[in-house]
Amino acid sequence: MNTILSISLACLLVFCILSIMSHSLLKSAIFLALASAMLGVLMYMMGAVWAAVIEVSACSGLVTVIFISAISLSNIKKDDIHKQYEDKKRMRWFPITMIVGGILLIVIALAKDFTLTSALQQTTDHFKEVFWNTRQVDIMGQIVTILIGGIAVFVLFREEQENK
Amino acid sequence: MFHAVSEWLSGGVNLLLCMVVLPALFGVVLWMCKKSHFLQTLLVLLSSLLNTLFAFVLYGMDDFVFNIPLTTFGFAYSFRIDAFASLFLAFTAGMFVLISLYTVVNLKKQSYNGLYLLYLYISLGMINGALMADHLGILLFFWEGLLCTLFGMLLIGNRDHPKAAMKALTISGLADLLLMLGILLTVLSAGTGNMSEIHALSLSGNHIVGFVCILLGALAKGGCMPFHSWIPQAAEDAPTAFLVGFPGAMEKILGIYLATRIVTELFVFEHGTAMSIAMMILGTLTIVLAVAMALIQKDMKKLLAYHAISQLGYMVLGIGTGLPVGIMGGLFHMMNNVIYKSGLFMIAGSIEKQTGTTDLKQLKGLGKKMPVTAACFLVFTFSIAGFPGFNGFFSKELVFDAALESHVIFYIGALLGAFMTALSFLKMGRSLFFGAYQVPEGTPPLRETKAGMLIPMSILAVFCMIFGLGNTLPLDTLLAPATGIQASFSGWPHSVLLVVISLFVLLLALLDHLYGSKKDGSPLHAADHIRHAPVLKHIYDAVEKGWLDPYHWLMAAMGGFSDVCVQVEKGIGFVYDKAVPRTVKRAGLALQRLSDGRLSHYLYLAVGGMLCIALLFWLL
Amino acid sequence: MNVLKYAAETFLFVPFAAIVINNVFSKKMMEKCFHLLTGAVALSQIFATLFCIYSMDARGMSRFEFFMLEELYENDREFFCLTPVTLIFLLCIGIVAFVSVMVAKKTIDAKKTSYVNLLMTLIIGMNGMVMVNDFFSLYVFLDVVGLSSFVLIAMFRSRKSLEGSIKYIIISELATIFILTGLAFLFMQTGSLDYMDLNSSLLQNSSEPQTMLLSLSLILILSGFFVKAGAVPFHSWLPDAHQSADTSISILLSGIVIKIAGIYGIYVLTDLFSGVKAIQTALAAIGILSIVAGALLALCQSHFKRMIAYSSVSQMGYILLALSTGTTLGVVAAVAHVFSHALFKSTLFVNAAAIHEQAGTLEMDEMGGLEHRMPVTSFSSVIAFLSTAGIPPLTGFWSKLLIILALWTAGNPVLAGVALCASIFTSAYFLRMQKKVFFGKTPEHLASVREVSGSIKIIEIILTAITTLIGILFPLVLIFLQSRGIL
Amino acid sequence: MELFTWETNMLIVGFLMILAGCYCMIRTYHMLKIIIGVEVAMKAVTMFLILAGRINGNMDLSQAFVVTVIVIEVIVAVVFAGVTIGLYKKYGNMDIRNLTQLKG
Repeated sequence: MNTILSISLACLLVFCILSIMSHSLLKSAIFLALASAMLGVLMYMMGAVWAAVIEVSACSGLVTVIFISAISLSNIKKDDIHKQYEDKKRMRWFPITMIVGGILLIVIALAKDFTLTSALQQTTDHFKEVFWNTRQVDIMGQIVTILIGGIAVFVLFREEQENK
Repeated sequence: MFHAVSEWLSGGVNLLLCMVVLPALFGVVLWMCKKSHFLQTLLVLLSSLLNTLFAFVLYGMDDFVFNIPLTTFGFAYSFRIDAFASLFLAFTAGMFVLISLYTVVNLKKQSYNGLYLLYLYISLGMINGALMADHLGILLFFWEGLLCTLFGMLLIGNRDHPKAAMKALTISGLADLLLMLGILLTVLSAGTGNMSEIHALSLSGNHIVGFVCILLGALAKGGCMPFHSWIPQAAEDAPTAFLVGFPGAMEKILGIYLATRIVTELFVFEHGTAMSIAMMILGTLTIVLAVAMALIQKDMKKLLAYHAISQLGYMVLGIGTGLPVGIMGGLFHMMNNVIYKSGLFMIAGSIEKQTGTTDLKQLKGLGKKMPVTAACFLVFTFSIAGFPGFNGFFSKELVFDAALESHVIFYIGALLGAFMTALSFLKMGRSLFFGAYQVPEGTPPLRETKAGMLIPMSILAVFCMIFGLGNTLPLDTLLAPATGIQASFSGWPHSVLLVVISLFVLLLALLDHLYGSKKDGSPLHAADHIRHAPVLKHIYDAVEKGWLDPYHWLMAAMGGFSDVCVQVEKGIGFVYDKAVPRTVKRAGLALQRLSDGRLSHYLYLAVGGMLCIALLFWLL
Repeated sequence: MNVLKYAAETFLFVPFAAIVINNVFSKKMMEKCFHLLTGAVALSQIFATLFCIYSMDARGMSRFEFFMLEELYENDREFFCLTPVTLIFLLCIGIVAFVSVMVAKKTIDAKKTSYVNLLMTLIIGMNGMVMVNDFFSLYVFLDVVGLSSFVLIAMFRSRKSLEGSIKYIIISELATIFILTGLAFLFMQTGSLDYMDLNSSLLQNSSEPQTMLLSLSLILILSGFFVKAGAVPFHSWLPDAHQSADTSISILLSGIVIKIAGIYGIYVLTDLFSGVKAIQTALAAIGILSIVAGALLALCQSHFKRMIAYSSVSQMGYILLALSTGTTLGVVAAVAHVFSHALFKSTLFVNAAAIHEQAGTLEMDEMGGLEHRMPVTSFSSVIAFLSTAGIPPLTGFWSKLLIILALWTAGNPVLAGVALCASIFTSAYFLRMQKKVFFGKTPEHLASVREVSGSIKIIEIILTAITTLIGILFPLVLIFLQSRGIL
Repeated sequence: MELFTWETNMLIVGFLMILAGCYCMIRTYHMLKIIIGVEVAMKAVTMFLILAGRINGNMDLSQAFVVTVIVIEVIVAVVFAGVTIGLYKKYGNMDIRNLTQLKG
């Protein structure tokens, strides 16, 4: 189990970094979706089945669709994007930052003798009761959030009457 | 009916509340009937006399303390009447009758007279409240309230360029902040805010800061030196009626009241301590610097405004000695100054009313057309210059006495002030009322001041003389029981030498003035024949070149001195007008550069802030 | 108990019902009477709050826990809780929402139904945020508030409003990341995010890695809420967003949203971790920084609304300073200042709306001499300014006094002094505003300006009256506080 | 190797992802790229929540949290895309450097 976990963790990190480093927005979005899928695998391995399903379907699916539709709305040539946004120049220090940050974190973990371990007993089979009984407030918040999403689509995406 | 009224009057508490609330109510009524001048005058007389009646009834009562049963966190709504406060109340009420009468007549036909009277009456309520307050917090409340009305009155005449109002608000606001701080410190260290329960705190440690802060706040209200610069500005901008009422009278009363209270009652303030010397230095500086500024003014109102500051110096000097004679002299000088200074401002106001200007260069020889005004002016001038027999003389002698007892340098400073006061008033009086008649072109034929304004002036002039020759009345009958000082200071000064020196100074001033006016070619040519005498002619020629001219020397020295004073004044003005705002502006612009609309900078700021908090957590 | 429960439930159900009504009936009809619907919701909130205050006081309860939909599920946990602090926040929400509606009647011409929907979701979010009993639910409602605000700002799709909105979204997302990471670490150590569990379990676990993660989570949560509250140096989004939105929305944002989203979260945090010294120090430092920097920045602005927005930053500093004491008096002072700030800040924004309606501009350099042309606006702005600067007897004076007292009694006289001195800056920027807008000469293009009429004028008068009246009656509140032993 | 359990590794990777996301938010100019940075950081946050549930043994609750967080994330993406497209219509591109009208 540890092997699969470690591999998918590494994949997650790599996909995230790739999605930030890649100069094409489309590639970025796809790498993000892949990272999301990796996170789903990770969650599944850790026993969070429901969360994994939602993660894969909502984040990996829905968000990617939103991104791609937004990207396709702004169809500018690839070269122009490179010139205009100076991505290469701006991201020059990114790998170094990541490496330095990683080393720093490992050093801190070593210096502080920091270690985390999972609890021995895991309760993973009452998700429905927990979600529907004790998190009702969150569900109410979700409903309102989705409502706002609907209103936002209505307000922000609709063409204005005057323009026609 | 009569019984019921007297019964009601004898309950001091009712009176107390009336004196705070009624003026405000009357003010509103006056504001309402701003259309009818007659009604207004009648109401003003009625209300101010009623106020005086209340004040006098309170003056006749014994001491008492009264708490409104609304107490929160050691903050009692408590008032008290004792001999000292009730004397000040009665004096304020008496002065207010004259001032309000003068104001209502002077402001006739002005568009803002209703609003001005409203402010004036609310101020009266505030002043009464401040004088009656026992808890220092209550005092502060009324004190701040007065600042608000002051701001309103300054704003009223000149809304488009409210420079004086802004200046007054900044400076007085600063001073009131000091006062607030001082009161907080005092209340905390004394454990109570009631003045009747604070007795003679020793001047050490925490107390010193509290004392200095309260003292500065109190003196700033009177217009003491570092906090004075709004008064001359107000002389340019504000209605003259405001000058009569506030820099002339009410603020002096209030400032000196609080200063005396803390010096004599709340703290142990002894002669010869560092605090006393500091206060005396402050007083002397105020005297000399302000009067030197006054000497070079060419506008009557501005000149008087500087004198109003300078005269406060005498009171501060007198009270600062910490000696009975000094305190008595300071208080007596306050009363006298209020009388003659508001009188002088009244004269300035009526001249402005008649001729439309107070510029001394444009006004000459008004004496024949306005004889009564001129006579009043003469009396006030003699008083302020300290001519023997008038009230200013006696109070100044007391202050001189006290100053000399402390150190000769203060005495010399005070004498210098007296000299320059006499000089400037000789200059103003002679050019204003004597000589050839001259007014600005287009002025209607000059008439005597209106009766409504003349009456208050004349009454004040009469009081100048009564308080002068009959000085047993103010000193022994009024002030001695109020302050509890046993020794009698009435009658002629006991030290003949001091009187002679004072007279000598006056004489010197007169001579200097005569000499100067002749030199500048003013109307008097009495000494011309000496100028052309056969032998003296050559000497005079030499002198006229300035070789042996003490006047030249003096004037050059004076000029240099005045220049220094101007520089000091400019420096103070610079700090208030330029330095502070510029620093603030620069800091603001620097911060503005940080939020330049770039999102990445916003994010940098936020992440940086998070790291700073992390650092803070790590450090603790 | 039942009546109280129903009253408490209206806080969430009434806005829901309003959304349903708004979308069920025909759009034309709703556009005509949108202000009636929203005004009714706001008023019902105000009255329900007053009723809850009254009945809780009559029964001597200091907290009332309730649980919606209890018929559906069996549960031993109460999800919502009303306390005096909560109720004051709810009252502020009601008042500010009412003001916003009155202004919106004049200023909003299009998209009225969307405005109503979003306002209702915003109210649900804020009400939920102050009532919930669980840190994660607080985060959920925080995001409801945030999302409603984003859409409200961007609603009219002008360049400026979209710009303000996108800046707000991105910085808010940063805050969300901070807060959620912090919550995850908190959850890692406690196994629950319920306030009660947090309170009881955190004091026991104190081994080395746990405390490191704990302080990390505190830093992150605190920073996140600082962003939401717009404290310096996290403030940069605030003036942009508040300036660019429609004035009726700026009233909501500046009057209440930053307080609910930021200050209330910080209040919960300080309440749960009252023993942590570092939080208090951080609050005091950020508070002083906000007061001074906000005032300095306000002094340099030329746009009326932007200046008021920076003034909000400065006033948030005062509230943070009050919370930094960690005493009951400090909390009372903070809540009092929240209330008075809601009053005077809405007054100032209403003035902005009036000026924008009548003069057509909000650039202060183009204005002048409006005092005679708009007397009511001028007068109410003077009252609001005096209240902000802390002049007695207005509301602002008392709340500032309480803050200074709280600082003093908590042993921080230096901070009290600084807070006092910073009032000078407050006066300075408001005097500058008064001088530029209301005094001086009237430029020619403003010669025909008249006083605003209708709802804006009415609400100006009402707000001014409330500010004065509560200021005069405030000693009663002090007496009440003393009788409870707080003072 | 006892020190670096997979939980610790996950924590480190999560921090690195947040670092990468913040870097992307700050250093890129394209608005969609910025929201990709946000999403990356949010991935790390969801991972942290699950990890927290794993560590304290209360996986049900953490799953419930994660589901809510994901829903909110989606809605944020929708609103962001709406605003971005609005800006694209006004300016013709998605450059964040255009947005300096509000400043000072």
